[in-house]
Amino acid sequence: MASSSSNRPDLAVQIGSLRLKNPVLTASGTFGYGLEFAEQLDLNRLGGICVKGLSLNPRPGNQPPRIMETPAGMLNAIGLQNVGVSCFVSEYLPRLREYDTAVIANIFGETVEEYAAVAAALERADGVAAVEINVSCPNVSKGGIAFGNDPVMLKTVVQAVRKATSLPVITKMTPNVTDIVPLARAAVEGGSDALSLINTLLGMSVDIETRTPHLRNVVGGLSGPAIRPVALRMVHQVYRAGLGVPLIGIGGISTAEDAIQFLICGADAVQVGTANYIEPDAALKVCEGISEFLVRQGIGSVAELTGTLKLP
Amino acid sequence: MASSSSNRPDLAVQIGSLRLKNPVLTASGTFGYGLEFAEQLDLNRLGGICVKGLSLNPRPGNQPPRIMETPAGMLNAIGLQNVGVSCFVSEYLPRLREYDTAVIANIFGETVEEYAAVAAALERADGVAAVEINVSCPNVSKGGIAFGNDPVMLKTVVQAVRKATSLPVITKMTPNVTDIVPLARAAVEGGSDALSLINTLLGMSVDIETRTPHLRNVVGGLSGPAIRPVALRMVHQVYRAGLGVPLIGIGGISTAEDAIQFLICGADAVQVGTANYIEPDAALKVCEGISEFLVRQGIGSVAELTGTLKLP
Amino acid sequence: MTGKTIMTSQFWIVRENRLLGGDCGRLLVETSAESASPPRPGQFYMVRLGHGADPLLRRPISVSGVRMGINKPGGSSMIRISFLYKVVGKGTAIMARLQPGEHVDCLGPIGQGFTVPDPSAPPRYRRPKLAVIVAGGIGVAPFPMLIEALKRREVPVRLYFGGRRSEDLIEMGTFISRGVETITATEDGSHGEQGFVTVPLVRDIPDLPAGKTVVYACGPNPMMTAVVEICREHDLPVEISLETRMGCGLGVCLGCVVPAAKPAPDGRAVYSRVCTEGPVFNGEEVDLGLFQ
Amino acid sequence: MTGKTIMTSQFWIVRENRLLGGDCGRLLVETSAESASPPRPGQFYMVRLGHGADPLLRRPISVSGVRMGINKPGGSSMIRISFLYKVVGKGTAIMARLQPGEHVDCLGPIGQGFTVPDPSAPPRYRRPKLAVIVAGGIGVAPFPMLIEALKRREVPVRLYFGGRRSEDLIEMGTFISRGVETITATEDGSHGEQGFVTVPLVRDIPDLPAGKTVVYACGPNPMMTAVVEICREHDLPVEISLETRMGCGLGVCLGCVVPAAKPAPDGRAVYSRVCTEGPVFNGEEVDLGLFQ
Ligand SMILES: Cc1cc2nc3c(=O)[nH]c(=O)nc-3n(C[C@H](O)[C@H](O)[C@H](O)COP(=O)(O)OP(=O)(O)OC[C@H]3O[C@@H](n4cnc5c(N)ncnc54)[C@H](O)[C@@H]3O)c2cc1C
Ligand SMILES: Cc1cc2nc3c(=O)[nH]c(=O)nc-3n(C[C@H](O)[C@H](O)[C@H](O)COP(=O)(O)OP(=O)(O)OC[C@H]3O[C@@H](n4cnc5c(N)ncnc54)[C@H](O)[C@@H]3O)c2cc1C
Ligand SMILES: Cc1cc2nc3c(=O)[nH]c(=O)nc-3n(C[C@H](O)[C@H](O)[C@H](O)COP(=O)(O)O)c2cc1C
Ligand SMILES: Cc1cc2nc3c(=O)[nH]c(=O)nc-3n(C[C@H](O)[C@H](O)[C@H](O)COP(=O)(O)O)c2cc1C
Ligand code: FES
Ligand code: FES
Repeated sequence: MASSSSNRPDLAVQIGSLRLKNPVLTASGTFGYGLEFAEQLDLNRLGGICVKGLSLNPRPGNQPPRIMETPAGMLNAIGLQNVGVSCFVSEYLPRLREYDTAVIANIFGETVEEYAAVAAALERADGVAAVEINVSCPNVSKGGIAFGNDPVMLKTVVQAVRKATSLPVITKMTPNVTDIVPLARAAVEGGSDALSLINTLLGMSVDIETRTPHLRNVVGGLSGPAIRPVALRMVHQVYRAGLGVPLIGIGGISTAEDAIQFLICGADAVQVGTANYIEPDAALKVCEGISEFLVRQGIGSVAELTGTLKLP
Repeated sequence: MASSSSNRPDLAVQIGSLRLKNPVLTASGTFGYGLEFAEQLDLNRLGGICVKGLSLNPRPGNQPPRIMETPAGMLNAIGLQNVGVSCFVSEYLPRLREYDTAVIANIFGETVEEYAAVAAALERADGVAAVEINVSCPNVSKGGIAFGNDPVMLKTVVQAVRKATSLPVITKMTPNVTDIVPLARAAVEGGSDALSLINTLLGMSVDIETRTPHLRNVVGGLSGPAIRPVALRMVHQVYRAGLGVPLIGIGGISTAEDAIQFLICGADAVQVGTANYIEPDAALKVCEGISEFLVRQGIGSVAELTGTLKLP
Repeated sequence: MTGKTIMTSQFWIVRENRLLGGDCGRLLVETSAESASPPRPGQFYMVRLGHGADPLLRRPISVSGVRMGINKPGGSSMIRISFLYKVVGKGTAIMARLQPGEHVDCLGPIGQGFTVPDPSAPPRYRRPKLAVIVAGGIGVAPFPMLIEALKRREVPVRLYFGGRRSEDLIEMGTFISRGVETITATEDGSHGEQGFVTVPLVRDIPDLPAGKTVVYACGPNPMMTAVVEICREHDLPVEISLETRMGCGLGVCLGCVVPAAKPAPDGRAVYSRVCTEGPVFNGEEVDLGLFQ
Repeated sequence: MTGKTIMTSQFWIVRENRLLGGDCGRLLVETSAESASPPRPGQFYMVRLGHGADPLLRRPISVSGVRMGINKPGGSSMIRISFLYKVVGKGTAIMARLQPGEHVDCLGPIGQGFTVPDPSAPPRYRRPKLAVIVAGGIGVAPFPMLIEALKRREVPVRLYFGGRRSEDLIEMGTFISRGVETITATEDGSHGEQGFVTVPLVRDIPDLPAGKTVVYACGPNPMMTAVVEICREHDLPVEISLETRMGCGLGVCLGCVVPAAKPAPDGRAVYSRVCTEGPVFNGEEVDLGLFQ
């Protein structure tokens, strides 16, 4: 099990049929389409890139203001602005293909059909390693309840995407739920190959001078270090439920120590989100830190860390 | 409406039949039984004190470690250590009665009957202004689901307390739910005179060197500034649901600005929790800051702020 | 806008941090010229303040000045930039406490700066007879550097500088010593005319060299809206530097947007990122009405 | 433990902050003697570090020394306390960056200190012939002040001081100049005996004045467990100063508890708050086994 500490540890991990060169991805919406960071860091050294959420047609996004800082966190209500899946495939994907890293297409829709259509459009494209389904969006035909809040709706949307693509499917769980385990189970039953968690917590902030919300959308998604304890707890819960699929931990990860906490609780890989804004090479630093930790502890492969939490 | 800015603004608020001299209370579990702070600040200047949660019998609490700091927050799993309701009534209440502030007894139980029994024990005591029901506890006879997570259980426990006491009843909502509105409604239907929200978010943290949870209890409650955006969003949601009961905002309030955000979103009063640990007189500073804000804005009474959020 | 600028995130060493009054200060930071590209007027840096997760995000701060030089002992070349700042919240309060010798992490230079008159610039910026600068309060921050560039190109500069009170009119000494004609206005009348600085601007504008005047503005939004309106009426080209909350400064969070003046063909809004397409925009490009 | 101590939260001004090596430092802070009660040996302060919400909680730091004095110009009396600290995380890293002239918010003095020999003290502490102090690494922090108190009462002191490596043995110069007999041990053998400091302690203990020796210990938990065990065997009274994570330092969060050695009559655990009932406990009072 333990290898000589002078060896470079094995960082590769397996997410279903998808092999990642290392367990550190960048989270959707925090890394653009990847190319924006090409000058800031060597994209080839990333485990993967989850691109900004893609819909069938381009979306302009919400009116500003769209973000606000909060203690150790930030709120956003971007409104899922994106170039649309066709533009992504024709304009961005060819340039992304030049890099040796897994490109994961984060997708969303307002209806089950839209999810399936986006997945189908990606199926035909070259250079997408997996599809990540953002289920934190309101289902417009069901009164605006988020797909991810209801096990039946969630299973339906996952099934639809599953049918539309042969790519590995990752379902990205929303944390705004009473019990994440039945929802995680629904996603797995729907055919999800892996789960990523968590998306943002719903939050709000108000300007007391004008008595208006800091976000034009009133509420927004809370991300950053503030949410890390909640994210870690949910990864722990889902891992303990033993659903038999790989987990990708997300939420407030800024350092290798943060990432390792998720791995120990059962994640096979992690995504770095808001931290990219503060240090453009945060994901690389996290990855290097994990490697150093493994060397220091004499662990040969990062996969050996997953789920090794010692419960009292 | 506006009063001359040289007048002292009216800080009194009405929570059902309970009149508070000002809208700033200290939150349960963060201010002991109040007396511990008597040297640090003038308790008479507080709107009220929510004492540490009381059960029928004394409880030793959880094994340590019980707390851990997180970014802009802290996790706790104290395990509801307390002296028990009889000891509180005989040992602490007489001394608390010497202060001119509202003493609110925070209560909990493992069964509906225990909740009712604690409420009944307080009913006979002198010097308790209201009962606040902590419903974030597992119902031992229902497989350990928290009372506050299920509308039926929640209504039942509120009804039982309501029947056991003639004191104003405040239900303290848990935030670990998909939709807080139906639960708030259940509490009101059960006879709650007011709602306080939020209790802590469930979270977790891990020591990567030992691979053990930082808390012996594995998971714990996240409090502090980190959770403020989530708390504010929930107060906003419940206020907009128009349930017709006063709301008390809790969660990450450290400054007057924080408190005013909650008032604007619909809270009639607020509780200061974790901030008491950092500044023992935090609640008084919040209260003074609210007063200064009212003067600066020419508002005669704090009650005029409640629910004045301007939606775009 | 020539030459490729490389944006870097690195530690700069604080050389001086001087309080200027009116809650404002001037910060000088320095680093090796090999590691950092020189900024252009109107560009900014995302500055990391504090050491923990609160404040979390970097703060956008314009460059006020730049100087290249040689460090005596080693003979290595260095770059020194200055920031003008106003304390308005926790980030800028930390900035005011920085001590010489401390290190501060600045990411930049970022964004599209002002169009500096140049033979290769767009027609109206080729050979202006006068550059009018309109600054409101700390909005003056990018202008010392722009003024340097204008002076170097021998473009006469006139500064309209407004504030709430006289203390808001920082760096007046520098402007005067640089020979910048300066017209001031304060809301409380403690310096210059009483009222908004747009009042003397409107009065003077008919007398400015027609077709040969360019306008640059930075300040609070109502002022910017007024300036753009005035320039439109008098057919003057105006560039405005905008401030919005920024998540990343890298063009990826999409948090900093302003609505473009022209919606998409389908009538839906189009948003421009202030960090990437801005912070300097042509006054006609953006919809300031929608933008709070 | 005589006289009423008032706990206050106030700003102290940093007078000196010196790095000592081994990631340790000594911080001197000062305030007016009117506003602050003097601490007793073994007490601590909850120190606020940073300006935002991260780090959020105050950090418990023992007083290492105290001096009362008169400020020259005004003639006002002042109190100066010193802290010894080791950088282990973000709070202590901020502490290491404090500059003279800065203000630091300290809440205290807090807790039950060491029992200092005194005619009114419990029997075994009335007239000891020797005080043995066992310190592990930064656990030495409260002892300079205890040693002062012991010296004032003419109790001879012997210090057993262990660390991982020689740099961990801070303030050795002070102890030696104070005439404290000091026995050292380091795990890497770079200073004194190689191994744990409990080894020389065990060897020496039979020769100590029986019934007339008192022991004080502060250091990592395994060391404390060993020291309590050793003292139990030799029937020596021992006081230990414990470290647990603290939420408040005010006795209200119940976050800092250790299990008492004796459970309740019904067999359930009883917990003591380290901030209020401690941090100094009689070695027999607490259950160190359960306590990680
Ligand atoms: C391109 C650009 C250039 C700027 N140049 C300067 C400059 O040279 N000097 C200067 O003093 N200020 C400048 N500002 C404004 C400066 O960024 C804010 O004053 C600063 O971010 C406030 O941070 P704070 O923590 O002190 O305030 P807080 O109110 O605590 O900040 C809370 C959040 O709101 C954001 N925020 C608050 N006010 C503003 C604002 N006016 N603009 C953008 N974001 C804001 C903060 O960045 C932070 O994310 C510039 C802004 C932009 C966008
Ligand atoms: C009564 C008492 C007296 C102390 N006296 C001293 C002293 O004089 N000098 C000194 O250097 N240290 C002392 N410590 C330990 C000191 O409090 C911790 O090293 C410090 O809190 C670590 O904070 P950090 O932010 O650097 O580390 P982090 O690891 O980032 O802290 C994270 C959290 O854990 C807590 N924590 C981490 N380590 C400890 C610890 N060993 N004990 C208690 N809480 C901890 C922190 O307070 C914080 O809440 C004392 C502890 C106690 C309880
Ligand atoms: C500005 C912003 C935009 C985001 N956009 C998306 C998105 O398009 N799709 C998605 O699934 N998640 C999106 N997220 C959520 C992140 O991918 C991530 O789940 C979340 O921010 C928590 O991780 P963090 O705390 O590391 O940022 C966005 C987050 C932010 C801050
Ligand atoms: C250490 C600790 C103990 C607490 N104990 C109780 C309790 O006994 N009963 C209760 O209803 N809430 C309890 N709470 C929750 C607080 O009252 C409050 O709802 C929560 O901390 C959020 O507010 P804050 O962010 O201001 O701390 C406790 C919180 C903390 C930090
Ligand atoms: S600040 Fe993130 S896109 Fe402009
Ligand atoms: S630290 Fe809060 S009770 Fe001891």
